[in-house]
Amino acid sequence: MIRVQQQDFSVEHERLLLLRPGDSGACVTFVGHVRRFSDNPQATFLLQHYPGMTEKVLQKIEQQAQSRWKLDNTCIIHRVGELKVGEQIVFVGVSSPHRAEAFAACEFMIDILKTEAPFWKKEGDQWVEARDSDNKAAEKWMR
Amino acid sequence: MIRVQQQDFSVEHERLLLLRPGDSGACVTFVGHVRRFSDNPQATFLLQHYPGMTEKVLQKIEQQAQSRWKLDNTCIIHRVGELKVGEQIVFVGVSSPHRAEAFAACEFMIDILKTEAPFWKKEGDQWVEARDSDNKAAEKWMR
Amino acid sequence: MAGNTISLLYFAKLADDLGVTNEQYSISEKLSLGELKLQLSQRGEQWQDLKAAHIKCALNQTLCDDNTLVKFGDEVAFFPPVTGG
Amino acid sequence: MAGNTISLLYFAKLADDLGVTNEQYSISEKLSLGELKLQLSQRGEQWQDLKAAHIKCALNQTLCDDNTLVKFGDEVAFFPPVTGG
Repeated sequence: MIRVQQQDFSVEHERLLLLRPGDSGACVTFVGHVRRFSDNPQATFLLQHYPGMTEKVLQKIEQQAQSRWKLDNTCIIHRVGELKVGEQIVFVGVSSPHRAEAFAACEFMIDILKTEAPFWKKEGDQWVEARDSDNKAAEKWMR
Repeated sequence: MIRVQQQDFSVEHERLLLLRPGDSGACVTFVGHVRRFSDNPQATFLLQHYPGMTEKVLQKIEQQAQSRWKLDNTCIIHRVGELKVGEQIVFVGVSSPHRAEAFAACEFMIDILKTEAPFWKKEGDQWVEARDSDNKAAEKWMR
Repeated sequence: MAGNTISLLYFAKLADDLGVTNEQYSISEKLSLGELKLQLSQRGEQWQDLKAAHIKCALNQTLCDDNTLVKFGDEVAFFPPVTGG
Repeated sequence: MAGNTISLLYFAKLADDLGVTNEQYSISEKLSLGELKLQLSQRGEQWQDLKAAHIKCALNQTLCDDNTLVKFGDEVAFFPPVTGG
């Protein structure tokens, strides 16, 4: 399940939806938060995206994870619009029979999202520059 | 923070305690659940432990993770006693500035817990046998 | 007129620099994405950015390269490297 | 008596097989864990298990090997490979 939305989300609600009681032995979640980027507490943080393409890319990422590992359920939620420091930006959750698959799939999904999903962050007046460490993180899944 | 307890825990409560708003850009959690092990829905699942040693080992695992990666906070909670299918057994949570550290530390802590913390599972009449895949998972952190 | 136009979209810093987020653009016939970039880059100095290696292109919401053919009704997006998550 | 005893603990399947979870055990002087195992294994067939390679020992709640010395007042635990998490 993927969602792109302005409003906040409940991590616990989404996490519980992932579980198949009796089957899911493992549930791994990742939540990304807005970090402090300025001394000005009023500084705004903006997430722009490419509507339509975003959803396509997130769906593809989910399908790739599900075909690569034995998983019960997966979920990606990404917020857009104005956010404040500390707020939740993104949720990636995976349930699976065993933990190794859940960890791998969860990290895979956020790593690929970071380099392929058309979102762009603006901190105050500054568009955030892409980080080489994100490209390296994504590349490790291609080996 | 580590805890060994009979009662259930709130994942969301524990997760929120991990976050340092503005600093923590990433929060990764693992929750382990009781899988179905019998056709008998009344079958009991028991977790025995070695009181005292358990806490020592969990604290050492936390310290090792904190010295190995740059983390904001860590938490390990493990339940003991009788549990039902689907119930939460264990929580491992990590917050950190960046996600790679949070993923690595979270997986490290549960992998080492699985091979070093003195807990033993009994499914119905059967004590669960140690899995070689758990030893392999722990060994990958020694390389 | 709609019959021989394509939609152009620009995002993030690129949109700010060019001062436009979307437009309808007339083409006389099928052309490659590389040719389209060449045409647009002749609009002025800022538009040279479109040819920069780090600027990505999507045709109908799928990443593509300069050899891809663009035809009437297509949606072409230009954007800098993504930074979500 | 407490002055020359040690505490022995047994867990999980090992405790079930031996029919005991804990006991006070008298020793005449310091001995190695290997020597302690040898003494206990003479109690009967089931007790041979203590010498099995997969059975782990903890001295005062820290894993240790057969060379470790055990002294009055120590807590020695025997258990099978752990299976928590």
